[in-house]
Amino acid sequence: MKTFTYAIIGNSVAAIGAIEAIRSVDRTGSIGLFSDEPHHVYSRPLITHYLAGEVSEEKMLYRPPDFYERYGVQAFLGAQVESVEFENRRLQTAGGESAFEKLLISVGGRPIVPKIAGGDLRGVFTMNTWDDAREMKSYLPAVRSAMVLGGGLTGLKTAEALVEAGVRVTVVELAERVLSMLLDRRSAEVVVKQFENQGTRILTGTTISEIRGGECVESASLSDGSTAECQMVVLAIGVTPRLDLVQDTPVRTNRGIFVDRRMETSVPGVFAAGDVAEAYDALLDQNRVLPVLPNAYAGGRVAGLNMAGGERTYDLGASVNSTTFFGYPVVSAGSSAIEEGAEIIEGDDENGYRRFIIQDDRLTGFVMTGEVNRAGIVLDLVRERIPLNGLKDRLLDGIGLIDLPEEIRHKKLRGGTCCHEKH
Amino acid sequence: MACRLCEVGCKVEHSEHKHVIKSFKREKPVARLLVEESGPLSFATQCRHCDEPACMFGCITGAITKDPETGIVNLNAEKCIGCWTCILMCPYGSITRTNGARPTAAKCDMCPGREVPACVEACPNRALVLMEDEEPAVALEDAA
Amino acid sequence: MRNIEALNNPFGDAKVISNCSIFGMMDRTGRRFSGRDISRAIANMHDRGNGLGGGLAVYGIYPEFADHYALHIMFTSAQGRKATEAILAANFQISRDEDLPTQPTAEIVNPPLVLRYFVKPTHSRLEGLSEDDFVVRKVMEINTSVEDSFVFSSGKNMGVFKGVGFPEQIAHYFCLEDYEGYLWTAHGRFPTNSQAWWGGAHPFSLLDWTVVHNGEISSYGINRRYLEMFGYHCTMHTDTEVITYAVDLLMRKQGLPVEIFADIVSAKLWTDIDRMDPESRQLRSALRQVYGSMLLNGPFSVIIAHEGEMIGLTDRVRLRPMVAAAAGPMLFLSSEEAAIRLVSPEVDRIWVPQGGEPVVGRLECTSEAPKSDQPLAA
Amino acid sequence: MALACFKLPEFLVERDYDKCINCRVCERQCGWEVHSYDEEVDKMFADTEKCVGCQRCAVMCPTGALVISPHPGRYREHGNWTQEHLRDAIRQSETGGVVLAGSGNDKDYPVYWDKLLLNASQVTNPSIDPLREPMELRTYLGAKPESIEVRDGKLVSQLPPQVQVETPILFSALSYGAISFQAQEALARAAAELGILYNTGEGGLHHDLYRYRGNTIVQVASGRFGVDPDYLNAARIVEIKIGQGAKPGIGGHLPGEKVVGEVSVTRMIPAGTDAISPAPQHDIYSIEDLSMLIYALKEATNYQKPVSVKIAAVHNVAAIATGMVRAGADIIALDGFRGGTGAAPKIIRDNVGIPIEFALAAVDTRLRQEGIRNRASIIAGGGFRNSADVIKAIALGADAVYIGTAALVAMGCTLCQKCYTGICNWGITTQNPYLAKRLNPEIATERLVNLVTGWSHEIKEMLGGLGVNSIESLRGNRLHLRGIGLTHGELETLGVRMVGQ
Repeated sequence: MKTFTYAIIGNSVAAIGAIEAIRSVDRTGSIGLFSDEPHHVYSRPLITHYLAGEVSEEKMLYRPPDFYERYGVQAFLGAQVESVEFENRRLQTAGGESAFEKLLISVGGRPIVPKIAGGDLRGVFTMNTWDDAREMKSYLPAVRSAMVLGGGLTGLKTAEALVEAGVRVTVVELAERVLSMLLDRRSAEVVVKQFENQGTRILTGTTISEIRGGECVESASLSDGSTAECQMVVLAIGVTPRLDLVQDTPVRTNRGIFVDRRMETSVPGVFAAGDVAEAYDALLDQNRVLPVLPNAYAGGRVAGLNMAGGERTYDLGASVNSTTFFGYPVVSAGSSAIEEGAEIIEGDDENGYRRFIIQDDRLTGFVMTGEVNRAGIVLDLVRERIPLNGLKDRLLDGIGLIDLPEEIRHKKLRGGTCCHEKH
Repeated sequence: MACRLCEVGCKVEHSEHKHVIKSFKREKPVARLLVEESGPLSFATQCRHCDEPACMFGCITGAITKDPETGIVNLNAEKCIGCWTCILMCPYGSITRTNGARPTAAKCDMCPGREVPACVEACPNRALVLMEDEEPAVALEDAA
Repeated sequence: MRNIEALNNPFGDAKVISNCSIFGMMDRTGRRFSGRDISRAIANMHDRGNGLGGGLAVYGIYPEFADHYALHIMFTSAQGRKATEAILAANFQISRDEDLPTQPTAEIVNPPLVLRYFVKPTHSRLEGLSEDDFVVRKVMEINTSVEDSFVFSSGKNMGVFKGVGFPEQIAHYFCLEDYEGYLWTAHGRFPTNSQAWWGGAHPFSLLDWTVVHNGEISSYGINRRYLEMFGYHCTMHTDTEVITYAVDLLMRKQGLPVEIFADIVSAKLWTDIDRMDPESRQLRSALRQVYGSMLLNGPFSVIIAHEGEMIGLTDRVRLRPMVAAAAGPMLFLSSEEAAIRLVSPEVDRIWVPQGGEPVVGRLECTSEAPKSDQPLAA
Repeated sequence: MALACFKLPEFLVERDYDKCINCRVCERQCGWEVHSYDEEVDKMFADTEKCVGCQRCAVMCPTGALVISPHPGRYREHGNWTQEHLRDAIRQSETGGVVLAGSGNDKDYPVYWDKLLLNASQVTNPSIDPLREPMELRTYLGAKPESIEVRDGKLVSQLPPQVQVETPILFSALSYGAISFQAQEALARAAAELGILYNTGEGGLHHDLYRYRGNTIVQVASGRFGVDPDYLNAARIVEIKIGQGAKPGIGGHLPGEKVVGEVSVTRMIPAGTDAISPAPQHDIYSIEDLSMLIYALKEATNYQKPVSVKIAAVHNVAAIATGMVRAGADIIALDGFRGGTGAAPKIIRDNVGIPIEFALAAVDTRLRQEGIRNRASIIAGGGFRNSADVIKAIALGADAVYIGTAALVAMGCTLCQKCYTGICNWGITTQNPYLAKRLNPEIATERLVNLVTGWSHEIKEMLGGLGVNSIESLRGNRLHLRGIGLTHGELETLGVRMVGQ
């Protein structure tokens, strides 16, 4: 039986962050990587771009084909871990048993599939894996119009991909606006406008009540009683952490696997990162599940460094999102949706819409659309909790390093490390 | 001193023609560094080639990598799909977008093949200095 | 010689350039010897001169008149002699006057009349001057204001013999084999711009100080302007004249010892001074600061002599030759080693002095004898 | 543009639009706002009338698209009324004021340096190769005694204070206020690196420059700006400024707009007030007053520092100089009529004073005639353009020279002569922080060091050719000079012979 110094379950961005971190300090310790998916590590956010035909097979890869070899990783792809014995430091796959000294769980989340009549018809998809996208892509020739359930990021990016693939799309969102976790009402309208420009309908405050068809999807009925013809329904109402492996084990869970600031679970030597983890959000000062890619990498990296004997804490937390819809940039960060007792600064001009949320003279969140250059400087104000002082008036014009207080500016101009992990 | 010749140098270096007049007149290239000005204060900012590059952490495609040998943070424009997460992640505001049909992120690449980056060479006041090792790869002074 | 400038510098050059052979020999016990050897030695360096000037200085030749100034004066006309003798009579007690003995020599043509006068200043005429300064003044007066007369030797118990010709011819002409002295210097000249005249030959002298010199001082202009500030009139336009006045100002008037003199005219390099101990550094720095204008810059080697002392010195970077040798009590200084070997095949020591390092020979009876040996032992 | 203006533009700005890439560097670099960008037509334009011909834009233009040349438009040619006379008269009839000018006298007076030729060794003595042989330029400034006493090989005499410089080239007075802090810092740093001295001018000494005290000459001028005991004692040499070659008999006036922030602190006067230097020092109305000030300064510095007295070269300079030496000056600084200035009435600049060549020769000769040349060093200033000028001055009798304009040129100055406006596109004669920071002291220091090092190398080469290996053997050694194209009177005053003699 092989014993790995480091075992990693899940072939995700968090896993790569951990591997690259481990190898930056430990060149010899053995690493075993177990993934139920058969693919070389790929970029999950690219699956919609793949669907749209924008990204080729080889460009799906998140790291080069020789990555595992170069990083000394023994990768077990398509090998689902069936169980883990946390006390004995063992894990079982169909192929056998392996032992480990340190373990990282980064299995991500799985789509929430609502119970809808007709949900088992051909043409009903979820959008979470490369295989999902492949299946969808091969089904496209039969599709003229599609209905996407869920106006979140996955739903909208899928809708965009389908539009670009030539499909007529209707998006159905139960909430009163799309991207309600990320955007306020007005910025959501900006996004909706982008879709409407493409002839895409976005219906809010409603949901799919029934999917109809013989073998395949032929139409869908909405809760408002209307029915529309479609050949495809995509269910994208969210993901939930994959907790199967830790169910009924000493590993503490809440909504996700609960980790401390070192990304370590309640079981010493066992770490978790990525969409499966419930990690610390410095901005809210509490743990939460926050499925965004930069945080997954950073969390994996902190976990990896700590697995390799380092002492790092994870302080990133805050929600960050940047994307485009039909080429139109939309970024948001921090508590953009939380508006209680906050001061709001808004602007809307030819450069786009922007909204800044200020509490106690500190920026707690913002949304920018259109012109997003140098948004990172603004995000840093949020993350570093820099007092705004006179800076408020400059926010709408676009903040430069030159606008920052002298001390911070000097530190930035001379400094060289931008990661917010504490050393 | 806010002449912005560093930007001119950078644009030319990262243009197709690499000829100052032709590049400007034909291409409208984008500079990978930016001179910030406020009254008499001015300086150039560009990628610090961070030890722990947030842009790379955030890059959804794997287009941004850090060369373990040189420490240079590279951006593979071929892989970039233009999601601008790196722009949101960079606390220095040092990543920009190219013009053209398929805009991609663009950043300082330390001018591969050159002994001294074009911006440093173009600076008439030695406000831009190439520095090695522990220090940030390109350090900037308020004198810029 | 009222027209001394014109005589010595007929074309009005900024300065008179000449290069030469020099030789000096001294018996440090004070034993006197004839001029035969130095005549042979300087003749051995015949080709370093061009026959336009030669001369010798000898010390200890007039013991019977040791307390008299021995004036060697050349005349080219009877009127000149008359005028000069009137000045002498008015200012000096003349104990003896006579023609310098000469013997006809084929190569010596058109010689002036040369006489010697053994004199003492008339005290009532001194007007507060020392006897030395009085003699200097009168010599200058004759040399610059009287027609056809030139005083070319004015020290006590010594004499300068010089003229137009090669030095060995001059020695023969003045019968120097018949004289005996304890210190001899000789000079063969190669002027580039001088019409030959007898007064222009070396040694150059003032009182009992004589200078024979080989080289060209590129600092001449400032050396001269500096000396002029102290009342010297440089009528001859020669480096030798400047060196002689430098000797007079620094050693005779300001009483600086020869080593200090050497450190002024052949100053140490700053790079060397900077490495010295603080006391030496302070001294050398002060010398250069105060006497920078007296630095003799350019190639030279020189033999300076006065009563009881012979000093050989080269420029600071030794661009002109000088060889020194010791053989028993004898000290030799020469432009070329061969000349020394000719008269003293066996030597105890022979060496090339460092640039700017003086070689000093002193009579052993003087109180400073141990110091004088220092450079020799070096 | 005011139509009532009768002036023709002085310079022509020509832009090659095929080369112009609208990068706007010229616009940003011109403090005179000559260039502007028009978004509507996407084109750069130039307002020729504002151009002073400093060439900053032309040298900064990355495509070489700009040519700045004298404007070809001329008033009708007139042998007596030159373009300049016309222009000045027109300007004055508009303003009723005094025409000001910066930099030195730019009139076509004879430059005697160009009429003096140096010697070189041939045959009778060897020239010296400074690359192989020692070659000494070290110079000591200060009064020297006539003789010294040595006992038992030890120095007995105590010398007056001597200040060592490694090459006889010093930076002349350029005051903080007239020039930017960056410029003065560069001068100080370069002086330190070169082992020479810079001169604070009369604007006081900024506290950050006290660290260069070993290389500082401080000035005490009629305005007494920034003078206190700390200031005096922060220097190697204290210089009393009586006059300045560019404007003999005229005081100074730094407008209140330039007396800002640190300038006011350093000058010890309220910010925003005009800094007026009266024409005379009001405690010096004659030579005995000068003596009292000299000894007051010596007392204040415990006789540790030579006191220099700087005067403009004027007609009876020789007699004045002997008086100054006898009044106790350790150094005589002579400033010829071609010396630079930040601001002077043009009529004074161009018509008052005499060439440094004659002043220097006359003073050196006179001090020697009086037998007191040892008692003071002579520093000559006013229009030194290259190392040949310097070495000729040394041969005429200077111990060292002051260079001002040459130092400014090293830092970037192109002699546009607009120093008095406070706008300097090269960051030198300005207090505008936006302009001043164009002068990177590090670069300026290097350039100054290069210039003086280059000149020093050349001086060594020329000394070697003369057959001397130490500068003091040339100092006052006029035999190494010959005059060409000079009258007998000029030759006599200069104390040099004619070529061929």
